[in-house]
Amino acid sequence: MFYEKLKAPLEAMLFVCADPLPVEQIAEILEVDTENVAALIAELQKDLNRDGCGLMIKKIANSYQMCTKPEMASYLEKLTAITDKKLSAPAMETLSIIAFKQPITKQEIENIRGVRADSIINKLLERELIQELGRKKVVGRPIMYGTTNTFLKCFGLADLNQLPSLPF
Amino acid sequence: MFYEKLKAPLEAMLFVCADPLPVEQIAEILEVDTENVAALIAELQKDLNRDGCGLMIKKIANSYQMCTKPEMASYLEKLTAITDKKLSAPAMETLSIIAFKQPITKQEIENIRGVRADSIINKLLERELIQELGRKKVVGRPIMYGTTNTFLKCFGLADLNQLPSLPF
Amino acid sequence: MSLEYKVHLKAFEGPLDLLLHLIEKNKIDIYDIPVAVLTEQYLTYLNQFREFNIEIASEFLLMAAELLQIKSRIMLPERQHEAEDQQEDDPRQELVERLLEYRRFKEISNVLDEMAAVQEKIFYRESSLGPVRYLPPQNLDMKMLWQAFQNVMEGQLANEPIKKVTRDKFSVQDKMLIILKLLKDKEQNTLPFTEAFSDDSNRMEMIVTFLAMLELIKLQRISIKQNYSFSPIYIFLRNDEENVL
Repeated sequence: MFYEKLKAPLEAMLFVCADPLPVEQIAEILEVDTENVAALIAELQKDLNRDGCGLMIKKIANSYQMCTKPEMASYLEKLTAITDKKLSAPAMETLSIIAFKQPITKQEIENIRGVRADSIINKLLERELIQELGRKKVVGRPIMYGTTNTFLKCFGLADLNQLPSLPF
Repeated sequence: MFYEKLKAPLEAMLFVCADPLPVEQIAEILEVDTENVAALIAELQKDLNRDGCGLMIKKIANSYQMCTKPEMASYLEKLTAITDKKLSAPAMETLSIIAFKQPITKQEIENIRGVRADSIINKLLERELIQELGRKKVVGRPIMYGTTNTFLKCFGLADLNQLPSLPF
Repeated sequence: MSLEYKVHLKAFEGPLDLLLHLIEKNKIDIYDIPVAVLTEQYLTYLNQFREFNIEIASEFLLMAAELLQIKSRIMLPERQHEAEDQQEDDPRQELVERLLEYRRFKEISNVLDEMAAVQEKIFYRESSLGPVRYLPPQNLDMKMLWQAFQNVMEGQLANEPIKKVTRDKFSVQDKMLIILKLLKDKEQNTLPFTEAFSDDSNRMEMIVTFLAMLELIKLQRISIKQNYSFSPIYIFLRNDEENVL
């Protein structure tokens, strides 16, 4: 193909452009017809299909977008995942209050610990150790919190009955 | 290589992550040693070197980043609105003094250039080309400046050892 | 005069920049500068600045003064041979060194400029990473949870107003009398703040002592003085009135 040498620029364009790139725009920049763009994309797609390559081209409506192959997902998830090495003492205390006293409201937690609990509750929610359990039927209808299945898994419990019973 | 199949995930990771990706993080996610990462990068680089490909991998400090080949610039300039990011001659002079003499204080820079350096230093700080490196243990405890990783990236340097040597 | 000329004048970053320009223009050997000629040309430039109403930065004037000084030192007759061994330093030495160093960085900045131009041809992507996700924490066990809960419960018990033996051991009233007695026994009726607390006092006793002090201040029986931040604090007895307790 006379336009074979345009494959590299096309790849670079698709790489740089985070949004889908319309065929017309590609054709204009590469100074070819839109049919040629389709052929070029097919060529590029073929290159990317080979085993050692983690990228592919997606067609969306009349546009093309470069993205990663679906098989790469498990690696890419790790790029944004944060695993806490341990929970801070205040977080652990708050979690224990929720575990043993659930369902419990933020106000009730704060009454027990004597300090504000907002940021710790958010942190525990983010880590999926606690969840909202509806609202308490009192004035203000505050949210009640309880533990999650992730919580059980993290502490090696089959269910909440396996929590030690309270001594008082 | 036993880890040949990790080339595709590596490529996908570099694609997705816009910022330079530290070797350690790559090694951790791919579950290989850092030396293996270097070998994998070399393999991937070889793949990308072929003609029909518009991408390449750059080493910045101890990290890798995917980017387009310089030859693609003319096409990509049409794609993106390029804002003029060129440094003025005085800014470039000041930056080169800092690059070669770091850590260096404002006063020392002014002694070399013979003019005040405040506004240029602020500009370079704003563009994250330089950073504060603590204070010099002399009277007045003046702030010392040095270059950043952004500086390395802007000048295509893997590390400071790659700076051209000073003339005479 | 054309506008370009004006711009050209303005283009000099500083006195060293202007001097280098003159040296290059006149093909002067930087290691053997004819200071008289250079000074004259430099001053001519400054005058041109003035003609165009360009504000002359103080650095330019400072350099003019330096040049004139070097010139005068060269023109002075050679000193009498009082210290014959001591080779007189060339008065131009320091200026030459500054010019050379400045020129080095001017040259290197051109190299860096070219390097940056190459990099400007390289394009990057915006990140398409998803938001940060937190995976379930590791290394958790029941014991930690149980321990944390007990800590909470103990803390809560301590907060509750339950009768504790130590509580009644010290009363504010008693402590007030003790402090007053301490002060009266002291010279000038003055006591360093820290000495009001006995060494073996527990937390409760310290709190009671402190409350007693506050009470005495309120009753204007004692005063507190500190000369400056972090200096020792002194308590002293106020004598304006005989005590009534």
